[in-house]
Amino acid sequence: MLIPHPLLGLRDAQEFTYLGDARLIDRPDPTAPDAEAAFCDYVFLRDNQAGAHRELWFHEQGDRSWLVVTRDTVTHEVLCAELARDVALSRARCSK
Amino acid sequence: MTDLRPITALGTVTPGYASFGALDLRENAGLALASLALRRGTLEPTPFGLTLPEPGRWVAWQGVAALCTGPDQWMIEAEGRAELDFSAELKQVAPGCSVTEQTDGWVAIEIVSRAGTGLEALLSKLVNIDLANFGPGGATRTGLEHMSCFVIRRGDVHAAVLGARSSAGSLWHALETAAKRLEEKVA
Amino acid sequence: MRFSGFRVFAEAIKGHTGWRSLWRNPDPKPAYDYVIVGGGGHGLSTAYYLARTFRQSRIAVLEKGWLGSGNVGRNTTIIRSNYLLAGNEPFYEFSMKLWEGLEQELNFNAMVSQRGIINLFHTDAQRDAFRRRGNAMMLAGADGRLLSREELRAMVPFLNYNNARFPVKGGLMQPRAGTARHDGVAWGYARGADSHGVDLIQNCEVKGFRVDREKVRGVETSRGYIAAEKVGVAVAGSSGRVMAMAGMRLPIETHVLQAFVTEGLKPTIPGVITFGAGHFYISQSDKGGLVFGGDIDGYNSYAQRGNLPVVEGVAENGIAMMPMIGRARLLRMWGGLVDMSMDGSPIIDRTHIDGLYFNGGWCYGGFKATPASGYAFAHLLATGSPHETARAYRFDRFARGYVIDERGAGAQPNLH
Amino acid sequence: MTRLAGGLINRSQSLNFTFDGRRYQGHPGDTLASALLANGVRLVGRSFKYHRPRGVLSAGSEEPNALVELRTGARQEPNTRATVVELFEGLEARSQNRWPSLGFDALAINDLLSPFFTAGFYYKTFMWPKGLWEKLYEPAIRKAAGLGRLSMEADPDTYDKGFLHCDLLVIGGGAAGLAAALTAARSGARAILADEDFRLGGRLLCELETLDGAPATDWIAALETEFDSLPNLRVMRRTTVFGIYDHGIYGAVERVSDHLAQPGARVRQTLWRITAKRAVLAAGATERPIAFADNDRPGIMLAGAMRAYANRWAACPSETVAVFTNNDDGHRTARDLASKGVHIAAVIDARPKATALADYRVITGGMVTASRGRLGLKSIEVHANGRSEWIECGALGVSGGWNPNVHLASHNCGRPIWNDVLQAFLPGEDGPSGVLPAGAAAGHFSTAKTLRSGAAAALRALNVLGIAAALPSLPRSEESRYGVAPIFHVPGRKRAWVDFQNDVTMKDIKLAHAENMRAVEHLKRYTTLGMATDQGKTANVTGLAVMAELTGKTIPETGTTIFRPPYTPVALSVLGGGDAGPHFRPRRLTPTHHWAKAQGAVFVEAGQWMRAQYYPRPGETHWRQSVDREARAVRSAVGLCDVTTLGKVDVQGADAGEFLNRLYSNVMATLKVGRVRYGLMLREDGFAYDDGTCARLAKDHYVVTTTTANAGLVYRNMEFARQCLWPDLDVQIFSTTEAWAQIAVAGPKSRALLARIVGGFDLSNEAFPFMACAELTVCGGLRARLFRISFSGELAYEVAVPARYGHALMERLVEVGADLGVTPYGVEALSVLRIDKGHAAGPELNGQTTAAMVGLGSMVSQKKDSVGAVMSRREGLAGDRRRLVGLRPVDPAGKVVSGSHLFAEDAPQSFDTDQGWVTSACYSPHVGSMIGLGFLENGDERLGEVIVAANPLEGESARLRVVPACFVDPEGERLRD
Repeated sequence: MLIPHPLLGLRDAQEFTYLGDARLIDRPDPTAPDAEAAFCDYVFLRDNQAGAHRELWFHEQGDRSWLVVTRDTVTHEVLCAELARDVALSRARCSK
Repeated sequence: MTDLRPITALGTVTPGYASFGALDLRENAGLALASLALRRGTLEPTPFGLTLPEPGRWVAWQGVAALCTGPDQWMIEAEGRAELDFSAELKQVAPGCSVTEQTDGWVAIEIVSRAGTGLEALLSKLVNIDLANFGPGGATRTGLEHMSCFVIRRGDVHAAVLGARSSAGSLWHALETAAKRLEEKVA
Repeated sequence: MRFSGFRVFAEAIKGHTGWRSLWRNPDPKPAYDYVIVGGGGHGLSTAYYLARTFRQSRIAVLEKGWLGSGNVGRNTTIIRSNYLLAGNEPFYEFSMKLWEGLEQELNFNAMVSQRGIINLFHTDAQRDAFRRRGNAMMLAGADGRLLSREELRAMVPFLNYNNARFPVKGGLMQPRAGTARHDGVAWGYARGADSHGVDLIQNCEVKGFRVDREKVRGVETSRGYIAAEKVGVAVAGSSGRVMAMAGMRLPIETHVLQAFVTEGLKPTIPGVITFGAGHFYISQSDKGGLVFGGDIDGYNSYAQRGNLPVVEGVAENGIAMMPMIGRARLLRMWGGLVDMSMDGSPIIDRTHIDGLYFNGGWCYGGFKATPASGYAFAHLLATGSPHETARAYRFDRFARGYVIDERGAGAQPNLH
Repeated sequence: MTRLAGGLINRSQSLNFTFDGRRYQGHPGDTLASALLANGVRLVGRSFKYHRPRGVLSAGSEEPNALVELRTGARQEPNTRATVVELFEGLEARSQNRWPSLGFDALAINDLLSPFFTAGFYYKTFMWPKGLWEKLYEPAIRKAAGLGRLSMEADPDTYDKGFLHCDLLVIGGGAAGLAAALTAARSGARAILADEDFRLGGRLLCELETLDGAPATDWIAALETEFDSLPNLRVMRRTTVFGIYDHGIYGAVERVSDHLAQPGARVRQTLWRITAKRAVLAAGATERPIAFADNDRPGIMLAGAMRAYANRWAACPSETVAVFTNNDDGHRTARDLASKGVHIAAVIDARPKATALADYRVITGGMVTASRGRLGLKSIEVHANGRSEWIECGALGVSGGWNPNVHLASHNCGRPIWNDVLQAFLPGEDGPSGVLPAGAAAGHFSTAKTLRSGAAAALRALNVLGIAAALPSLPRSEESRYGVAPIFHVPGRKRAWVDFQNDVTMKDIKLAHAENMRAVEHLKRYTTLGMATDQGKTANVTGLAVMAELTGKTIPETGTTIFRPPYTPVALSVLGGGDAGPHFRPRRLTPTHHWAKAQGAVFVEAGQWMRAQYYPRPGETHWRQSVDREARAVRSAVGLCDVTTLGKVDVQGADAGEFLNRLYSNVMATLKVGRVRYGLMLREDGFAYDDGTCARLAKDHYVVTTTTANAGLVYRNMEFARQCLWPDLDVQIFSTTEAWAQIAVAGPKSRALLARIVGGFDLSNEAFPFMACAELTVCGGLRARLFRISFSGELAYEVAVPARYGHALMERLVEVGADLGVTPYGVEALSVLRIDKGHAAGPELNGQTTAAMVGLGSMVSQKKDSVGAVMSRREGLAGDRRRLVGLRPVDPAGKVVSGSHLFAEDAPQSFDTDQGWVTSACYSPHVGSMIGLGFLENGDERLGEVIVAANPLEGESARLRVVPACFVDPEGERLRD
């Protein structure tokens, strides 16, 4: 597979390490009253879509960027790739 | 100065050198390295007069050079300054940036084709890079025989591979084997 | 029709005119007591034990494609019970015992062959971990042997003992482990279930569940609505897709696992061997092909195929372990969809919907579990309570913190 | 001899070769198959199941019959298709799957017993008595099965791997492929032409038809000259594209030196990973046989292959041949062979009407219904117009029509589409994207159409890529029609072969139908149709057609099985791509590796690292002597150990402290500059996974360490936290593991030793207490970092210098510390020292344990959030009552064995009563006995209790006393001294 790195262009997927569903960016609020349930959902449950799937890839043998790649899990077609940092920042969350 | 004597990444006093047909492999033990990262709110510096390159690129200017290693990150090279505290120098000229000493983290192997050919044939056996888009000034990090390396196209007939210092011997072996096989093919 | 050498002989004499269908092709009835979704190994064995052992009737198996088209049709055929944890080992040993009597019970030769499995170790730490595992196996009534390098060398002299990057120091062996003819297992269970009155319905895809007041009523299928008192889902690889129709998210990701076979060769490898310094396992089929595999490709996928880097990696690992296979040729590579669960262990449990039961999350190792999985699932469906060896395979183990994580890799499916 | 005139062989040179020990001669340009046929050898192999005598069927990579063991010794290559082996001087080949000889094979008895050995018979028998399967039946089956033999020796040849990128990849160098390559090459696009043959031209080489009135080889030669002048085209002969993978990645094998007697210094084969934006699939077509009674005799071959042998290789299996066809193409074989002086006994055309292309006898509406000749064809029975006759012939060319090679176009689980006119499958739409079929692979069978379709496909592909290209002028060529009748088999009661190699006959397919094995996958798996080394290239379509006929369904309704890579079998060696021996993985060496080697150290693998395990001294005959001495030296004097392998990460930025606070379970933000703190990391699921130290060098600068094993993982997780979880924090991280040589200086005399190299730096307890750190210089001005941390429990430091000085620093420390008894120690002693102290390491932090289990529960701060904190409070983790304890044998001479399971004394031993296990064990010279660490149920409340450590795997059991998990200086006074 080839991953269209937003900064480096098409790169072989072999350079990357796969983590999983991009929802892992959305770490729950640990202070919320239902934090434990929210974390259980976050850590263990997956939509596991057949179709367009937003997922995290780490360019481990490249520039060490985490990417959010949207890929069809049925055809393996890659629809888009973004820097995960940009995606995370766009959530406009303040962690402090 | 210390009275301790350093050894090269390949474990000897003199840097490694080998020649196969038109290709020379040379360990560049004098290369000083430091990484530079922008901190939040800092402006991109121009250390030693270098305009820091875009992703995938390498620039050189008067004995120093820089390659982009990631978003807001660069590796700065300084030829022949491994024995100096180069990261301290870099800190001076890159105020407000995070600088990390890297000189001893790497082995740098310079590959030069004396006849002007064979360099791309060699690289095509080692790294999955589209060489048509990797002319002089190209630089990238990729896998090479299970090692993570920077590959820099310093010129038409000159490339460098930077690999982890600890696996310098394995990297040398990989380059040497590939170069040797090219030589045999020509012969 | 009972199979035997005599029957084969008699049919040969009269020109093979007497053989009958191994199973019927029934049309679906409007209603069943039990509907098993999935005509793979686990679904078929579930139906078989429900009918045969638990004496239930009015059972249907609904299969989207052809019988045995699940992972039972594309695996590397290994059977073993060499697990570490209390949640797993007794279950797999139960499965091994069922394998040992399977062919006589089914009157079908599935070529269960107990030629042993050897897991190689390359460091002292690995040896210690294997000793812990081997002892767990012994405690569960399974068998095991810790082999020294010398014992190993006498047994499998063709490994790389001379210039390996990671020298082989020994192995953990389970002599009773081995292989079985995967398709034969599916066909044996199918024939057995059919003969006990189970309707095996092929080309029948489940499109939805009908649920009323938190109780399942039946399934919508490509061949119409079928009412059911209880529905058991055993569709590894498609678990996420199917259970989503019941509104469930699962602790499972679907991944692709590749497997490989070489051209046929005269006897080369005695049993199953696994590499300890990389991902590689190998055995030889009765037909002569070397059957082997390695790591999953590592990304979510519903495409039944993998990519080249894994192929190269597997071959590289194989040659590192046993350099003499280098000139054997790869004949075919294929990919199967596996349910990679969050702790690497399966789930056999009821769901929040009354009457809807789930069996899945088998990762890359469901084949060896085929008998026990079916037995335990049938137990759960018929009695409402989990089988004693499958008590730990609950959905709520994740929320409550009782994961069964053999590898200690945590909640990242592609590391299990 | 059956060598004809003409052909593309070099008669001026002869090549000697042997088959089954007999000597023959051929010429350059021959394949092994053509040379054997030219030498009159028709019998070349035995079938898989019935051991039927077999000859060459095809002239290409689809060959099911002519499989040989090629070469000898470690280079022996089983199952090699004689039809694709280029002849070389001294070639040695042997037939296989026969005993004692090819002519007389004892297992041919199977053929007589074939009534019993029908499809799937083994599922129905061999079940009694139960124990005999492994002992008797299976070994017998395994011995009879299989085909060729591996040498059982390591492959002595070398292999290469490489990467290519291009705009257009042309797969196949026949008419269509050449036209496509020409179109691309002239456009300036980066193109690759890959062809499996050693000579470009494909089917053009096998036909007499002309191009622009001249032999096709003239046109090809001109093209090759032009290709050579165009640097943007890479022509790869002897290169098989074997698989298509996602996003335009093609796997290809180049056979670099297989055509040479010895590869010499060259690699044997190269695996190319080609990334192509588009591909033209010009893979040609494969002829299929027609099934009739005893249609598998040596001498019966595909009509197109017979023509290829005559035209290209000037070889013919017999002086008298017949042809059996259901289409027009079969007549070309008769015409061409007749033109070369071969006697054509008859052309039997199954169609009611047919026109002869030359002067030969045509029997229309005819069928071949039987054949004779045990080891080689003698005669055929022909039935036509209600009459039967026997016709004598030494060879029969059979043409059942042509199947486009849709294989590669059907990778990625694509499904080919049935075409009723051609009676064949064509490439479907759902295969790999970016692949454009052309030529015969796309169902164009005349040379003219093939050329045009190749050029047009290339043009289409280049247009999509925005590359301007023009259609080249193509030579005038034949445009004959191809008509085929849907005849796949001849009705009859005797066995008619569908899959030659696996001995699948019409009867087997009928039996599968009778037993309800009708789905195409069931048919394949039950009968083994298409599962042989040729993957059914000549068999599958016929098999499907027969099943369709039996079920009354159409062929498209019946469907195909899935096409999987590789297109043709590929050696594992080339897939493995080279050196899987000592260079299987990189070897990481520590900065003091060469020094340690000079000292005679024994090394051990730690992941990819090589670490000194221990340093034997003269007179020490057992490793324990060395390790005990080294451990004692640390407890009594001072030891040196290279600990560079621990991961080191530079963490900088305004929010570095806050960042680390969130990663470590304990508080790091409050750490003072110049101090170090031990830290524990949890995974987000609440289990412990790594530990290390955090040193604060400046307000905005930390250096943290990880375990050796997890260095990569921790770094990845830190980047995840930095980029994905908390991108608003100002943090920059870099791995510096390799940059610094770090040496542990441990033992009561460590301060005295270090004082000798640190110049004026104040090492006193007051100035530089336990858990202090500093940047300083050593040995007269060398930049260094000093950490006062201890893994051994003794007064200890770790000193770090730029890696290239590690070697010299070690030398210096040994030199200046001789009077202090300075002793280098390896990882064995390191392990003994840490077990002495009860420090958790890999065996304890194995990913299955909680902070509380390893006695670090109090390190999980309740005041702040950190990764894993929330989930560590789940019932199953919080309630886990297993605790790390120390274990001592009740009998001081007794053993403690890692991996033993722990039980209460006198308790029965089962999973239900299992209370834990021994994680680590060693002999402690300090304690004077073996000691161990282990997890024990309620272990912290059971100190003093005697328990049983059971090791049934090795038949051992030991009584152990539970003690605190610290055997040395429990108060930690030595550390702080």
